[in-house]
Amino acid sequence: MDTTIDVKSFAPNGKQNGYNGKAKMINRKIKYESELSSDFKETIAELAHGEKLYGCIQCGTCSATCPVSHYMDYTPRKIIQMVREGFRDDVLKSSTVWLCASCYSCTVECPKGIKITDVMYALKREAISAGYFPKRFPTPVLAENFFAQVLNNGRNSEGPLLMKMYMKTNPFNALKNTMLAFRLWKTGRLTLKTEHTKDRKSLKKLLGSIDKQKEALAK
Amino acid sequence: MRYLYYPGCSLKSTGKSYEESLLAVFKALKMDVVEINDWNCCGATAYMAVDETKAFAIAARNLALAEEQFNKEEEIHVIAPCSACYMVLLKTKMFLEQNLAEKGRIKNALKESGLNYEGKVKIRHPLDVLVNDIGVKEIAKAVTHPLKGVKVASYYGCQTVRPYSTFDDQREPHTMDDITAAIGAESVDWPLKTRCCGASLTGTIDRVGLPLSFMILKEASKRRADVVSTSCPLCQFNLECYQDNMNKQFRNDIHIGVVYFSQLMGLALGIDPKTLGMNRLFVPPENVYKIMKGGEKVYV
Amino acid sequence: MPNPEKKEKKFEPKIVAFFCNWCTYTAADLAGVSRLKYAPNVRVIRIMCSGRVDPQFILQAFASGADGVLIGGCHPGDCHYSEGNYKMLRRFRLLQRVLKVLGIAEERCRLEWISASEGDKVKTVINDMVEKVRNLGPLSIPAKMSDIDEEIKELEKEINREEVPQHA
Amino acid sequence: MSNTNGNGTIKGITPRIGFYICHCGHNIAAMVDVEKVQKFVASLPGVVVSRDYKYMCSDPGQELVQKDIKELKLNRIVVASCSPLLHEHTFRRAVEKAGLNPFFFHMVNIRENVSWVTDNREQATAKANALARAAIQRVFFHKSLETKKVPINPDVLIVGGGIAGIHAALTIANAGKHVYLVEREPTIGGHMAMFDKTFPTLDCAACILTPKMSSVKNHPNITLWTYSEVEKVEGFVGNYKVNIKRKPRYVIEELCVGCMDCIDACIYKEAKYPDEFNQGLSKRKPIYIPFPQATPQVVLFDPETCIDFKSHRCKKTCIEACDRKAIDLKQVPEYKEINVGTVILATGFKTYDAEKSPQYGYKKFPNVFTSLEIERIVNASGPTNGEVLTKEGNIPKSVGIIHCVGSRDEKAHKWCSRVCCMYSLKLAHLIKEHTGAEVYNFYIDMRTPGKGYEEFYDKLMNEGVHFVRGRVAEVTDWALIPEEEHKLTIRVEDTLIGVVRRIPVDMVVLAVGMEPREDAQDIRRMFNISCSTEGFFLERHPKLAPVSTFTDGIFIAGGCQGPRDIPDSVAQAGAAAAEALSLISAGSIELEPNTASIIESFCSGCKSCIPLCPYSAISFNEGTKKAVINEALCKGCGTCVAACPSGSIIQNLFEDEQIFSEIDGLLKFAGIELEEMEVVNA
Repeated sequence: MDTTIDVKSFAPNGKQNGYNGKAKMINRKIKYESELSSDFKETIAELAHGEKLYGCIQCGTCSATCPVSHYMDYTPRKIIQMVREGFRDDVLKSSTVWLCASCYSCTVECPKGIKITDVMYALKREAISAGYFPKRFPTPVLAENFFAQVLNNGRNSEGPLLMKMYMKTNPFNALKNTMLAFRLWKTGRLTLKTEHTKDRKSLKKLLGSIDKQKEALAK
Repeated sequence: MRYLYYPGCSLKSTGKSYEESLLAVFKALKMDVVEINDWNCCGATAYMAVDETKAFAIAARNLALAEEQFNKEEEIHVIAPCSACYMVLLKTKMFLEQNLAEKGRIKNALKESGLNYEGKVKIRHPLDVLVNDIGVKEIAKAVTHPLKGVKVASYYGCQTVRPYSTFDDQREPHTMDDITAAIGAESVDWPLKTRCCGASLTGTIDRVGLPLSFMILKEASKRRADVVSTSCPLCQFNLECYQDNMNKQFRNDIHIGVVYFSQLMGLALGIDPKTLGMNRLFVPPENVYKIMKGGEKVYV
Repeated sequence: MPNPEKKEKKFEPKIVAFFCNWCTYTAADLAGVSRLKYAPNVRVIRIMCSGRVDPQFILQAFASGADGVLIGGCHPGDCHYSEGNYKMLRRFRLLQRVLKVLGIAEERCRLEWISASEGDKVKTVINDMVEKVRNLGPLSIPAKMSDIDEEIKELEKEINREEVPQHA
Repeated sequence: MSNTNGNGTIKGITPRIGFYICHCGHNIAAMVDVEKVQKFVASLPGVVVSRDYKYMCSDPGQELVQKDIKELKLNRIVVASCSPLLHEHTFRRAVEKAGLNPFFFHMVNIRENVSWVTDNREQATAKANALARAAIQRVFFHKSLETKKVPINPDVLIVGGGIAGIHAALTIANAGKHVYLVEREPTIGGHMAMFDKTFPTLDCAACILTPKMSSVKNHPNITLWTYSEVEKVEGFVGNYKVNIKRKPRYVIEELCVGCMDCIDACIYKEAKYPDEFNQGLSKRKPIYIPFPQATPQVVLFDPETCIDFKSHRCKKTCIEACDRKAIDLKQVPEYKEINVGTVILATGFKTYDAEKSPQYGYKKFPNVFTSLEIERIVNASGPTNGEVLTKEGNIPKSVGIIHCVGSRDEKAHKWCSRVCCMYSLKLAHLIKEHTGAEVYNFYIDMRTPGKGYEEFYDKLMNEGVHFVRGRVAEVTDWALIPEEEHKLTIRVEDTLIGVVRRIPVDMVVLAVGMEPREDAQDIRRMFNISCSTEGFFLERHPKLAPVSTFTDGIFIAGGCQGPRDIPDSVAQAGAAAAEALSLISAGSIELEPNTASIIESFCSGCKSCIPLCPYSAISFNEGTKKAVINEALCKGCGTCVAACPSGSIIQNLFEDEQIFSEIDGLLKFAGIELEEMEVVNA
């Protein structure tokens, strides 16, 4: 939907009245109704347990109270409006949901009682199941690995978990943090041993049963 | 009253000194606290991002284990010191109360793994228990080495007071400051008590997470705090262990002790620093030690 | 001449409601003006005050085939006539015991305080009550009464039969 | 228990019923099959004619009924249309005009109770059928009744002396009727007296208000009781008995001329107690006058702070200073009892307590003010003589005005307070005028509906005031950059740009919303009226009876009914005055004849009804050993009727037989259930 036109193509020598062709692009932005998913808002409202998001007055309290909104490609307020209006792909591809640190400031401050953090969780799940999350973006990788580890061991082991995440996303980062890991190990705050519960079968059964019930429900 | 204790994964690794100091303080205050048998991970925030029902199920397993262990009690009080665990367990309990269909599914699944969940569990944060059950007066009575002159910046972080807990004000919490006062120290009035430390972002996307931690420490030292007191293992980890990275990245010289509130309590109760896990700190709270020995504090 | 097709439908309880003129009836009007949709099973009788509700009205409603009776009055302390709603509450408590003895489930007779501004409460109370009464199933006292009537007739016949030889 | 027999004759009366069902345009007809109901009712015993019509309440609709009454000799009329609370009177009058006693009429509510609340046409039609059938069965038992007329006492009580109460009082007094104006505070004037200018014309509030205040004081038809409170109200429309407590000022009002010599003479040379009128921003003495134009011009004592009340050891220099001997430190409360026919409640509103929104730092940071405080600060007779200064005494270089504080927020109040956008614009203008500061307005939505309001907004934009669309998350002293040091930083998303901004300012103004007064619930109970869910007094109809209440003779005006600005309050006050005057002019009011009476022959003399009556209308005749109901006192609640063990009390319009037949009709008719009847009729 966005077509990017290089300014250079308009100017014979790549320059146009002080316009630096390299830095400035003209972006065409338009959205056609047919590109939108009309049922997206219902899907998310159901996943996030609340239709309150329909009542958003776009006041921006969430964005202003968010500690990381200035890094997001869409502020949380915009995300709510985009969800309401069915901008499914743009929302699921955005960095916003992965930057949310779940600090719940927005949820507490929202004057309309929208559980914005839960909306973000719903969007994270939706993005993972739609395969939309950025491949080398650490947050979803961490989430997935964490999930797998708890599924297998019942507990999470911070050392091995972080190692895996760094290896999968940015091996350079792991090297950068070697010093930190060493100090943690020295103060007895890090083991590379895997933690686990004694009765691992019970947890497997529990999660297996959830799967079975979900399948039955789907049928 | 008897309490069950749910440590969570962090208190067994990076947050080891939180567990050590907290248990020592409980013991000093003569509280009856037992760890939940064979508990599992609460699921934290990451699990919620992948599968909600499963996230609630694994968290509910811990609640069921608590009921099994204290099956004779009318009301079971579970202390969850890690903010994330506390919030997740609380959320699970509330969610199951409101969504009966989901509760049914999870109860079925628990039954298949040989457990049952009735809903008798109350999730308590140690701050809640210490201030509301034990009381600041009792704590003050037990103090042998008051931390007179120590300026403490109480840092509650996000999930201790938000969004489900009701034991403290969500915007202007005061329980940790109450404890600070009870142990003879002085609270710093600052606006970042519940500002996010960056949580998992500090480890994953440090470009975003690190500045958040840095701003908190900078404000605390600007307001002349001798030490930052926390109630969350992740906050403590982010604020303390990344100080070198911060100083490198922001060309600064931040050097401020970040300890658990239970460690400060332990010092005031006269517990040996090693028992409190003070030796595990990267940045020992020098000013606190100096003041306790009657010396002059130094600001870097 | 019951229509066999209609019998197969979901059971639709019949609920008679007594709403006081000043609070609950006005609230029901407000629900209407606000276009709140709720279950059509409740039929309202307007009275001036919930204090006017005679326990006989409730019993008569059950006897005439109602599956539930709902009484709506002003909140305590808000009665247009000072305390008609208290008087109703006292009577209601007594009546509930009687209904228990008669084998009529507690959920079938309900007293609710709904003020003039609580249009949405009219909706939630009615929907909730209809759902609960639907789960309880039909009360059908008239049918039971006619069964009893039949039984009594049969008994009378038997008695008469037994008595006949004695007189003969 | 069916009361009909085969041919529809009861106890020898042969009812001839006319039934009319209204389409109400599409309002009813879209959800109820009116033709089906009409045909169904036609088949019921006793029904002579059954018709459906587009608008029954219209003149042709009413004429239809009247024609049928005359031509078909109808003696019972049932109309199925909207709520009886809306049109019962209309139809009763129509029936009466046609020569039939109006109480042979009954109304079925198939709009508010059926078509508007049901989304299934078949079920809605069945419900309408049942309700219609119940009404047909009910009217069999209707009787001819006479209405009772009660005279209206022409005196009026007005509670609250703000702009609404003042305007209503003057309107009624100018019409030649007597008004008692009761005000709780020591002076009339209310919130308006505190304002500096009024929007959008920027008239000086005091200049337009004080002439009205003194007219109230000097009007021969107005009895003004300030520093007084209503304690008890009894009676009903036309004749209310009201008890009023006049709190002691410790100054004899009739003697005091307001020279204020006593204030100068007070042994406190410096004023040291927070001045209520100036929102605590200035100080007053224990003996004071609220503000220079206070009406009446009478000083008063604050016993909480006066030394003599605390220790009885003051030199009482004030008493010596008063040459009119007006000071009486032994004054006690005075109690008045008055009789009035109508009441206007204009008890006003309260501003939202900004401390309940801690994120804005009110009371935490000294330079965060509420809008009411700023009104006083910009006022030339205010605490700073009109100079806008920070607490440090500097002229602010930048000021942030935060809209919607306590409004549009589920944690505070859900409603829009209607006036804040406009007064924020006004304050922005005044602050800019006084200081030349950069002024920022932080708004969620700008609401300027009113004559000249949008033009005012336009003017402000051209004056260079900043408008940032976004709700402020936080006011903080947390400085991130040197420019923010020693300032208050406002953190907000500029939602029109989509960027979070941090704006350092010297002064913050919180545009607090309007909420009900704390004691609104007590007042409501005292006057037997209702409140809406928000806690404001509830009007009888939001559109058609905006100043009436459900209690006849009690009217409401101004901020007590909901957030509103001065012009709207004045308009409402005028409307309330006109409503009261119209009752007074009529001289009397007709009451519903729904009173109770005793059938002596049935009464067993058990006396159980006597304590039940809240109006003491029931007494016991020791001679006959029977209870007696005084119909003049009976208000028609029917509580005694329901409690009478011998069934000897009947309530007109709600007789046992009428209700029993209605119950019966709702469920079955002559022993036949509705579904079966439909099959029979099909």
